[in-house]
Amino acid sequence: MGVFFYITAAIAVFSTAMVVTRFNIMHALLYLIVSLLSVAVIFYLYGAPYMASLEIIVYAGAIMVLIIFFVMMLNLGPESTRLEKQWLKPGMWMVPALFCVILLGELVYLIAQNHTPVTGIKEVPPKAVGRSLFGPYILAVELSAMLLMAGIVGAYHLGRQQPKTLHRFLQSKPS
Amino acid sequence: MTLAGILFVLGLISMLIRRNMIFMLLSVEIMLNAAGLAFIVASSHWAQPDGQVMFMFILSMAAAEVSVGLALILQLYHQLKSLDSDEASRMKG
Amino acid sequence: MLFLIPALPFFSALVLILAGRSLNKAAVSVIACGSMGIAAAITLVLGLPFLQSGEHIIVQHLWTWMQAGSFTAGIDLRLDALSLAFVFVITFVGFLIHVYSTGYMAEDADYSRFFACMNLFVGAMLLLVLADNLLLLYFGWEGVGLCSYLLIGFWYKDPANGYAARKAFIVTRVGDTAMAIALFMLFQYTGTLQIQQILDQAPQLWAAGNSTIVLIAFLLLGGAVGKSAQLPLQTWLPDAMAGPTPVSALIHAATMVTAGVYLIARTHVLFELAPAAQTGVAVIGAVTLLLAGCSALVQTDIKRVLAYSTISQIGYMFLALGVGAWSAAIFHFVTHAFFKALLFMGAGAVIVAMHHEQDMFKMGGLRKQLPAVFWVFLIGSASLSAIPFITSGFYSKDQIVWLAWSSVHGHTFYWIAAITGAFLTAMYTFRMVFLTFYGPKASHHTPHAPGNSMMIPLYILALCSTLAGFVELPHTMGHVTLFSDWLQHILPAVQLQQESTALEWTSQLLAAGLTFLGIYIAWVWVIERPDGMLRFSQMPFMRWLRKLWFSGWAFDALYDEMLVHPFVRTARMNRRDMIDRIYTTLARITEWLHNMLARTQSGLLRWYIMGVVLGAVVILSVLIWRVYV
Amino acid sequence: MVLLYIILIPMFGALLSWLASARNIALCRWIALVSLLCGLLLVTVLWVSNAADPTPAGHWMYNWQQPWIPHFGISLHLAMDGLSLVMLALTFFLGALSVLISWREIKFKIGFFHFNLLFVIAGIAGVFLTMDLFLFYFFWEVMLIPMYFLIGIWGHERREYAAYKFFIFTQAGGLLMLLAILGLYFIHGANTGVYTFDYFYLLNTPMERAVAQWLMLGFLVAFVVKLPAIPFHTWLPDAHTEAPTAGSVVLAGLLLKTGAYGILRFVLPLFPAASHDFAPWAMLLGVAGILYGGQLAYSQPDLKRLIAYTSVSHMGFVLLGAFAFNELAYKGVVMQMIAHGISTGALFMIAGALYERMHTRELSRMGGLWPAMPAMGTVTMIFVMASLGLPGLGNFVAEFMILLGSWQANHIMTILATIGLVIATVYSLRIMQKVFFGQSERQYALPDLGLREWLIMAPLVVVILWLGVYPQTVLGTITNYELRITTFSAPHVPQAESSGRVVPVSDSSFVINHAP
Repeated sequence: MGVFFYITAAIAVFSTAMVVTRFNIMHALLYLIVSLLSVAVIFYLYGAPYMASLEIIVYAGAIMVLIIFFVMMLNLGPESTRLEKQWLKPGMWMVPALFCVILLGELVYLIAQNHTPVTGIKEVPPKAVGRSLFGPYILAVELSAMLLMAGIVGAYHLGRQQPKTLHRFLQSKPS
Repeated sequence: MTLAGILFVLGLISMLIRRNMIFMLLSVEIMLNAAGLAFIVASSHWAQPDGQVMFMFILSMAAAEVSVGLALILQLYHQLKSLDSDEASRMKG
Repeated sequence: MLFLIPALPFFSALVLILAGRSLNKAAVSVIACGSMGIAAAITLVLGLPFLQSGEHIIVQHLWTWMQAGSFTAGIDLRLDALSLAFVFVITFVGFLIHVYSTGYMAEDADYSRFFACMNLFVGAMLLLVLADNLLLLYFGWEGVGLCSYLLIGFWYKDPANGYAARKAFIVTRVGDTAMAIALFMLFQYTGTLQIQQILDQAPQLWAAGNSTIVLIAFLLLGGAVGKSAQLPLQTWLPDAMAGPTPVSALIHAATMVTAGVYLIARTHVLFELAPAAQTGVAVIGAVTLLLAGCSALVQTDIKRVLAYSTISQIGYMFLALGVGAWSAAIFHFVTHAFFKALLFMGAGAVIVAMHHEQDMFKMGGLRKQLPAVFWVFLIGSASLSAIPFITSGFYSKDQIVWLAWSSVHGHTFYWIAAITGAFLTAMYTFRMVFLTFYGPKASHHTPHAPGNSMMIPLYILALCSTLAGFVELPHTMGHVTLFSDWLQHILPAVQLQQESTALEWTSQLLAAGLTFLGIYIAWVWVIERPDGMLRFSQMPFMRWLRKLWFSGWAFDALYDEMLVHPFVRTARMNRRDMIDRIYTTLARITEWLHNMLARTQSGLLRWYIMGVVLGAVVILSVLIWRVYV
Repeated sequence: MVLLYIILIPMFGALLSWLASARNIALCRWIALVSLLCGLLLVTVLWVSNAADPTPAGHWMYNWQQPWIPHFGISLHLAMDGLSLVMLALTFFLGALSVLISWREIKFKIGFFHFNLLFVIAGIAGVFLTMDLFLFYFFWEVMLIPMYFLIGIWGHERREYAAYKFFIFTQAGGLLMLLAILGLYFIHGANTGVYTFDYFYLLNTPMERAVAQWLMLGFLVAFVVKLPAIPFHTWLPDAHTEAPTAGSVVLAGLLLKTGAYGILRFVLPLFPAASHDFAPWAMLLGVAGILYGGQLAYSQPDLKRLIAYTSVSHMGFVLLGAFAFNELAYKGVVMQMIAHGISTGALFMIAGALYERMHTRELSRMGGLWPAMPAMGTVTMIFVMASLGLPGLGNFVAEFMILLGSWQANHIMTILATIGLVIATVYSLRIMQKVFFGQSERQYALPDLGLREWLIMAPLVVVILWLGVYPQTVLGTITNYELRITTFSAPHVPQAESSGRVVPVSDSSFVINHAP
């Protein structure tokens, strides 16, 4: 079981790294999908099959596709990659990378502190998830529904091409 | 768990480096995903469904967030004709 | 009745100030001279009972001026023999000077303002002399200082006069502060400022030579020195000649400068208790005597010569006070008032005649043009240089010279100083006379003789300066001591070391000889061989000496350098008020902080995320450090 | 009740004159003038009636008590004794004159100007009367704000800067004082269980030395800022140069006195022991003020700034005298407050008149004005001589008594202060020399003192001479206060007086720990 885990973990890390370094947006998106899938597999390994499926359906499927469509809509073309190259000077990397590594070091240090044996993976059937979802968390579910509804309305409203100006100071008309 | 940490940090790095807003959005996605992973590992560890319930919420939140984020980026793109986050610095102190 | 004496001049001054400009010249002079004349008349009337017995005293309390807890100071006047002498001189000479100045200031525009200030001055001086408590004396003291400021700076158009007036006021004010501190100490110990009570309590409170009484006496001496232009504070008198001549005659010859002498004479008990202070007075007197004498030798301006001679004559008075010859000092004051006022007014007549020309070298040969002025001037200078037997100056100065040596506190050094002083006085007086009246006629325009309103006072004063001498004859000549036993009850008689008349004869002869020698040298210097003297004075050492003496022994430069310049420089440097800068810098710091903060909001998204990350890192590291280490 | 009228008259006058200004300007000015004059009349009536049968030492002439917020023990407690009576007379006198002086000078928003002016005077009258610390702070603020407007709106070039500076300085001081008041309030409450702001109760609050030290410092800072002592004086020159003539007369004449009054009324009696320890420092501060203020006055190119620094120097004497703790210096301090108020007020009026004529305050551009304006010259001469302490004028009597009193307390300080007198001569004569004597390079036909100006100057000259020659009237009225300082004995709470003039103090205090 450990072997699978390490393989998928390696894939996930590699694909996220690729996402971070790619210049072209589409490549990065695709790598991201790969990384999501590998995470889904890990979910499954950790005894959360329901979550794995959800991850694939919602996350990889819906959100990623949405972003891809969005990018295609903007049809940035090659010049965006050139722009990207121009922005990603190696010099830029140093400072943030340094801090993130420190952060990582601390996280790892914390996790390693109370390290318990990894073997205790217990299966959590979707039925248990469902029961608790509508048990104590009923209110949270309603809230997330509200959140989604807000998201939709917001997306719709912002996305519309209003002819008139949005704000006093945003004079220029949207194309 | 360490994997979640690594993923999260990678997302963070990309967030810091990238000037393109879409990439920032992507890195937010990565970070969310890493957080979700951490939750799932924890729930599996204590055999409690809560972790997974939490992941459910993260998913829903991520979805809503992406939709609104993209709409905003669309608007900004129309205003500034570019996706560079430095352009949008009119809120200077 | 007594309060009328000071009240009259004050009242007329008030009238002149208020209605001054509307009255014409004649009315103004009538008011001014009238008030002085009546005051003189009242003094004579009040003075009569004093003639038989010296100890007659008139005291008058007007109203309580200040009353706070234990301290009470009333406006109360006291006339006794000593103050009568002063009041008589002030009113009599003052009246003559007023009459003289009606002529002298005839064509001046601010006629009424001049007389207002003159009357104010005489009023303040009378108050000073008649005051029974030290606070009222201080009132007169400062009032006199004010009027001298007003009168010296009378011709205010020329800023130099303004500067001289300010200098006079400030230097005398320094003396006044010393006196004020003496007043505080006296009040602290005796609980009152009434002069009589202080003089009674003083012997019990302090034994002779006790440190506090010596300090008090020295502080009083400081006040007297300031006002009478003695050694440390004498720089203002020569510059005070910037005022009109009647002012110099009244203030700088007859009355104000002798206020110091009056103060010391009035508080003689304190000085007797503090022998150190008394010797201090004598030393100051002797040294000033010599300094002023030398400086007078080289002056070119006729009034400055007289100014320095005044300083040296007051030096004589201080010397007399120092050696305990109280009545001699007062006698010298009386005679000096007469002939010095005469000399100043004579000089004024000459200046008016020469159309305001004050430089002696530009005058000459006035003997023939102004015979009357010449004769009067001659009498004055004769009594100044103490020509024996005929002039009053001889009797008063000779008495001081003799007592300087023979009195208990006397000392040969004082005698030598007095003798050389007499010699110097004779020399510079007759140098002045010869320069102005003898020699070739230097000035081109014809001098017009002064009107009789100026001449009459001159004649009267000439008469007085000759007759006044016979009131007090020395032992060798009939030993008439009318004046001193008149002052007997107020001022103790001088104790002599030994009574030998032979010694007295020798000192008198020596003094007379030196005076004639001085006159002869002056004759040679000016008339006989002026070119010889010129060569003599060109020698390098002589030129340096001449320059030193001319500037009044460089005291002016000394004080400027020591006191005036640092004060002015620091003041100018500090114009913008350093402490203000503290607050403005405070304001600037807050502004700078504000800018720093503003810069952090750069609007760049990535900087904000960086901030978040940094925060996270810091918190985590703290957590780890706290929990696990 | 008569005390309440004294405060209310200027307030109503203020409102009335503001309303009247809508109709016509002259009416508004006359109302302001009349209200102040009848205030002055009231105070003189009180003075004369008191002079007739002087109250025994240690008692208060009038006392009026009205519970305001009983819950906290705050009461409208107004009382008047010799000190406050004299100060009120000065307030109304200078107030009336300042209205007169601004007859032609203020051109715009005249109603509001008079409103502010009268409110300041009401505030000052309140400050001099209150016996309740809370009310004292209230009037302290009431006095401050209109003054800020006076400087800020009708001032000269840099008025905003000066107004801000003035406000911040005094406000900071005031806040410290508020802390001290509250501290005192709670300590008193804690020790004696009686929570009250009343002055008489707070007088003998037992507290240990360190606490007393701090509370005293809190009070002292507020008054030292107001009475410009050295480290906190920099607001004064700016405020004076920028304020309109009436403003700077009220500022110099009255506001500085509230500082000195505060010290005499609150700092010394409330914290006798602490102020005794602090005395040498305070005297040092005073003497430093005299010398430093004097030197700065000498170097100022601007006439009003010069006069401002002279008042810093004069107020140094007040500080010196206040902390000399003897009855002589105390009376000298009160005299100094009055004489300085009049002489500096007059000097400011003259400076204002000069500014009106020549539109400049630069000394270098003035000179040789005597031929053009002999009358103003003589009046300035009188007040310049007063400011340098010439005997026969008010200031000398005050300064002499202060120095005489402080000699008992501390020799060195007094010697330094007397040296200050010489510096006073230097800068005062500089005014005369620079403005009136000397050469005048420009020939300008300047009108001499007009009738209105004579109407202002004549009473001032008369009062300064009267103070100089016969100060006994003033010295007489302030007898009944000194008993407290020298003997540190707390004033016995005024019992019921026969003639009903002094109302018995009702026990308005309220004990918090148990509800009534």
